[in-house]
Amino acid sequence: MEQCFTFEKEQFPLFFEAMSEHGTVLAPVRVSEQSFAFRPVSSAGEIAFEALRTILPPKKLFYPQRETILGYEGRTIEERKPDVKPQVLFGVHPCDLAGLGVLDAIFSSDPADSHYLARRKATIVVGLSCMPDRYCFCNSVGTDSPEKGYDVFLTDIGGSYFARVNSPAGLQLLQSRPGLMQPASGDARQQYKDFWVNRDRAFQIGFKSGNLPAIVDMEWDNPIWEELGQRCLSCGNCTPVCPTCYCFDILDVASLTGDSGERVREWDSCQFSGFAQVAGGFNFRPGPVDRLRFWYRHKLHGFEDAYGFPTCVGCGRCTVSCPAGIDDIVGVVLRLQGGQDGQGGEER
Amino acid sequence: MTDHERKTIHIPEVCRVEGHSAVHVDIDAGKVSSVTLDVFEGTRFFEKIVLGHHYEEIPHITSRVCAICSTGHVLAAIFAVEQALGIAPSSTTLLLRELLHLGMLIESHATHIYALALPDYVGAPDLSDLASRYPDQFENWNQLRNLGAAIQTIIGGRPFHPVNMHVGGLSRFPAHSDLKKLLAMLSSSLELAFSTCDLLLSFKPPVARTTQPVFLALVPRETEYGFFGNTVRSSEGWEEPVQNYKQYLGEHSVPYSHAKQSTARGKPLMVGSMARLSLFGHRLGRHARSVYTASPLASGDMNSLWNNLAQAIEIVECIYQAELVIEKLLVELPRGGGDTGLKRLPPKAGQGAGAVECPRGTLYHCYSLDDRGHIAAADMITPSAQNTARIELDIREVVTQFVDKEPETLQANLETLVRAYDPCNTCATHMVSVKYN
Amino acid sequence: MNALKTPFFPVHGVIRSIIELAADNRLFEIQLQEPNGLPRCRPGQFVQLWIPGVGEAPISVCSGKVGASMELCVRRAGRVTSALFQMQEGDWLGLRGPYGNGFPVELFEGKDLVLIAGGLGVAPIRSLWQYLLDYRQKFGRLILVYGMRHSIDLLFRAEFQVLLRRRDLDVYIAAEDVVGPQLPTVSFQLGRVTDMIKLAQITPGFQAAVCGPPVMYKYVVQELRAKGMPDSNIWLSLERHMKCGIGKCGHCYVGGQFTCRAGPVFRLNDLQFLPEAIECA
Amino acid sequence: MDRLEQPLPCISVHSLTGCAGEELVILENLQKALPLVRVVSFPFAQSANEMRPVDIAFVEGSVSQPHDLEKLKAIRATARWLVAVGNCAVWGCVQGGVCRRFTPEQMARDVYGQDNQIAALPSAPLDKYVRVDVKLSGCPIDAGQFLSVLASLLKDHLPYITHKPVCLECKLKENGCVLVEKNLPCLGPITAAGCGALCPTFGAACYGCWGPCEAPQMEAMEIVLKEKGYAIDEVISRLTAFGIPQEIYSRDKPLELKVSRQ
Ligand SMILES: Cc1cc2nc3c(=O)[nH]c(=O)nc-3n(C[C@H](O)[C@H](O)[C@H](O)COP(=O)(O)OP(=O)(O)OC[C@H]3O[C@@H](n4cnc5c(N)ncnc54)[C@H](O)[C@@H]3O)c2cc1C
Ligand code: SF4
Ligand code: SF4
Ligand code: SF4
Repeated sequence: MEQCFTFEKEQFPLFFEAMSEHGTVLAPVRVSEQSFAFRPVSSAGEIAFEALRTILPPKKLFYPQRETILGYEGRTIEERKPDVKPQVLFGVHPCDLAGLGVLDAIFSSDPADSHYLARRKATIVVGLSCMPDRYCFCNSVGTDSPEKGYDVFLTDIGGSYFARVNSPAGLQLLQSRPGLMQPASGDARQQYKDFWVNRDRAFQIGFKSGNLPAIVDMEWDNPIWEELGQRCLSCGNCTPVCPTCYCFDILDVASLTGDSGERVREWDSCQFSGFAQVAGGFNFRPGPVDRLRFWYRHKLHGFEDAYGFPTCVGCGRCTVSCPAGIDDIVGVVLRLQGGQDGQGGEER
Repeated sequence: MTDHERKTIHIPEVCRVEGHSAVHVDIDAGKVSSVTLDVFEGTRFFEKIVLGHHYEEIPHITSRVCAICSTGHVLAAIFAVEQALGIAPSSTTLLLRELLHLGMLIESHATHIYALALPDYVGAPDLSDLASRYPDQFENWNQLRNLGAAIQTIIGGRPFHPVNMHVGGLSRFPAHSDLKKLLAMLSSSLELAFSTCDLLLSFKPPVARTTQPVFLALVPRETEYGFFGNTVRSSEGWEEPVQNYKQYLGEHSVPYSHAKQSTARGKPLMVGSMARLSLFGHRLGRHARSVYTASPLASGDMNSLWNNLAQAIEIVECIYQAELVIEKLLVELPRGGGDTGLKRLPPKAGQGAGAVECPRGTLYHCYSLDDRGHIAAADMITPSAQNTARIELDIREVVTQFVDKEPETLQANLETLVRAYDPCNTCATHMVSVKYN
Repeated sequence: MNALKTPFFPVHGVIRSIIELAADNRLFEIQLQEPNGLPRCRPGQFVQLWIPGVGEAPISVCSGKVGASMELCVRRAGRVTSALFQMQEGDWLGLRGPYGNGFPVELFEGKDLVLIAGGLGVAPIRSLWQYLLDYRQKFGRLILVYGMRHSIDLLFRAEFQVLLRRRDLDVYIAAEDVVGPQLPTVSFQLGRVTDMIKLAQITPGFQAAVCGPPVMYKYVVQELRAKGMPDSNIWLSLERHMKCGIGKCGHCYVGGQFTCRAGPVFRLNDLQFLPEAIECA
Repeated sequence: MDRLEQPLPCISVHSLTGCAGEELVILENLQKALPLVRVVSFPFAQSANEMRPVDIAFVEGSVSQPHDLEKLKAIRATARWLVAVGNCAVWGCVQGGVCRRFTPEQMARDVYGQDNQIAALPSAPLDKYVRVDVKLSGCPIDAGQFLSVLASLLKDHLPYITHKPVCLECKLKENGCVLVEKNLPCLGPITAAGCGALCPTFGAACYGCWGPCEAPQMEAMEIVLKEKGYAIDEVISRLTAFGIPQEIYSRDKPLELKVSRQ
């Protein structure tokens, strides 16, 4: 059963100390006027608490953008084990926790991805509450409350943080600084509940997701795909930023002498025209319309076999990072569902 | 050899220079009857290429004139456009441009001295030969060139064709940590620069021209030695603002070459390291000055083969200046560097000329902008084009003097002579002027 | 080694023999260095073949039995396959697998079967017929249809000469264009795979196993349906771009499924629920 | 193979019309390759050059004059692998871009005068005239990519060169998008990656120096830039500056008409 505590915001540096003692702390920092990224930080002051969404989701910490899997020299093949060190991932919002849940399912299914799992295991995840902006819609896809995937989840209840602790490691983290934690009082519990009720009311856009998979299939030939596809740049910005996209390429990097080398895996995107092309030049998704529709279906309808869940967690990253403005998931869903354009939401 | 014998010296392709050129000398009865330096690099018509483009695109496009001095082209273009728009860059921007430019000079000079010219002096036909027989020199080259490349990469984004230089300023400031890395590299390279000078001083030029050329160079903006300026000075005593370049620089096409030939007030001229040193050597910083004053250059021996020595002295000076610039930047720049918040400037019709001292000499860019900020006319004059007439004259003087030498030796000497100018034929052909009307 | 071993770790294979089957098509016999390296390989499965320094390519297992060695029939298509064509007997390479579901041979037991191969699609189909013939008595009537554009592209010529003589197997070989340097020793019929299906005595109770170029499926399915065959009896082996073979890299994703895991062999009536799977579904 | 007779594979490096950038990159990285190859021709770097059969010929620059063409044909005839290096050789670069707007004769007349003797061809990439085995774009090429192409070809393998867009590298580096955040005219979506998304990393717009990516969506790029407020002639001039061929983007309204002459 979860345990609940509170600690004053003023005490945060102490909490930070506890995290650093465990390992490298990774937290959102500001990287440009509008953007944030998870980076190693050495003091609480560097953390951008206001960050809603980082450019890349936390998946990069477990499933790096580029990673060497194997090395070979002559006939000897050797696995390049990931350099796994204890770390604390701080500031993960509910949508990203859900996103990690999706990747956990994929990478732990047989045959499991040992590198991903090793990094995941060595990481303490500290979640953090947030207030939705005009691109957030996690409540529409049911990922708005933190359910699992964290060790500690902090909710901002004004002057203090309400900490839900979900694992022995999390508990140890909190207890490593004596006097930091108080058991959550009745007031604090009330404040906690108020926060989440208010947060629920704060969503500016959204849709009802019940019939979504069926609608997406029903609307396979909807003219909207053609309309959006016309504008699609096939730049692939939508996939690396998505917490649940995991496609990759594997390539050989040979040394100059040719007798040794490495096998490297790198993030790939289904939006590139070569992605599905097979020998003989046949391409199953030749145009941007095909690829965009494929992506939408995967996000909103999801897997049919192994996992059976849709893969959009409502973080809004694709919407904000699409240069052409066509990854407006909420707007598209509303149109597919037959509602008005932008109903309940804001025009972008 | 009888007096009535006709001879020709033909070098179909001068190697170890950038681009393609050929030399042809006719000797008639012991007298040189004609000399042609044929730059047969393909023409690219840059002043046409830039036409119609927005001024923001110009530095990136003109960078492609030449890889080795791309930074020079980028800066000359930026200076010209900024003048047309009537804006002045901030002092921080100027310092960063200067640093980038110094990086280019170090890289270009080092590559020319070691990889292109040195084989002449030591008789190494190819690079692997040089690398195996002169590993120390090869390593010097690597280090100096890496230094120049590192400066350009940290400030400009890559070793050449910089991406961080724009009209109005930079898009990203370097971080202190990176600048400090450069400082460390600079201070460990000074010795190498000195030893490069010593190396070149140890070679005796096999031939010499007989007349002093007209030297032309920009008057450095500051009181020190430098490579940016708005007026040009001639060894004949006159000074002119760069804006008036049409009046003092004459240009004409020759039928046998893709490069035009220039004259300064009607005379063949020489630009580049030697010109700069002969005009402004007294302004050098203490390190370079000590080498310079002890060199044959200071005592008036202006054999063009000493141009390589002049380049080596400039490397010393560039290292010294780069250190000074970085010290200033460490005070002016935010610790972490980062985005500069550069904004696009409102367009304005106008005309502007800009010039910088490139490794090979003064480079001029001149643009007219229409009221939407698009290029309506362009003109560029490169140092290599300015030098061609003087190279031909040098060849004539050398052949006349040494006409009795073995033809093979003479031919080799001529190649060395042409190479000493470090001609950049890609530049020479890519920049030729259009008429304004 | 240990539980943390990455699934991308290959086993060693050594090329034991190379046979030229047709221009740009070769049969490689590969000796597996680790006897347990590729456990229990079924007809229709594939392996990821790795050439160090070049990369991997999915290749169907082409022999009915996989013990200490297996056969792969490869067409030179690009980087990896060209590099393979430069290799010689005794060279080593890497293999991962076997991957995919393969053909449902248990389900086929006791049934009449038609195997339909187009072009290089004959590679996985061969593993199936070799298996079926090994256990001939378990299956009903067997029809083998194999089509290609030019008769000189015929693969496994020698094997077909033997197959054509068998009484317990009907073989139809079609080429759209029967010319070549020498007249083929295998009897060809002029036409396409679909024409052969028309000719063959296929009844609605047959099970069909099909593999060929992407464009072929539509016409073959039409023909089989015309014979009254229900979609549940039609099994198609699909080709998709694949990088990992283990349901992770996403390249082979079709509809909501990974071809490399749910396939490459799909039952036609399942494909109908997968958008983009094949044109006719 | 006569590998035994030739202890080291032979390579050559040639340039046609270009900025010599690739030669410079190759020169600066040659040391790493020297133990493995013999450089039989590299006029930029050495004086002893032979025109003889080679295993690999690297050619930079575009074909811009008859002389270039002769040389290219001679190189092709003697090279087992011909590698086009750099945007000029692969796409035609800026001098290719301008040939959409003016003929060489027009340009020669304007630049060198009426009675010039310039024999210019419209600048074109190598594969317009000869078979090219490997195309390695870049302006300049990336040294790492050059070495890996060399490594592959020395083993007689084709190298793995992808043409995914710059945006991928940009996102993998986790840059803030300058097109989205600053409305800069970034061409990353239609430009081939390889540079490591250099310009956006420096907070600037990609101007397309690597040439087009696989299946570049030119029309969509045009729509997006127009919506960001860029005038159509600036959009066209940006899209066509670094050698995007007509087949890929056929907006060829002559820019000259739009320029107000002074
Ligand atoms: C399940 C399956 C079984 C196959 N069985 C055989 C077989 O038995 N024999 C045979 O010769 N070929 C087979 N193929 C096709 C073979 O995988 C491709 O020809 C091969 O991957 C091409 O690789 P390459 O490096 O030589 O070509 P590349 O240089 O990579 O590219 C050539 C073309 O192949 C496409 N391609 C690249 N990688 C793949 C890939 N992983 N899968 C599919 N297409 C790709 C490219 O998009 C390009 O159009 C099979 C493919 C699949 C999916
Ligand atoms: S599809 Fe878009 S909104 Fe949904 S999880 Fe992915 S990036 Fe976020
Ligand atoms: S900055 Fe440019 S390259 Fe980077 S993601 Fe945005 S559009 Fe693409
Ligand atoms: S971002 Fe674009 S313009 Fe900049 S270096 Fe890369 S390809 Fe060239």
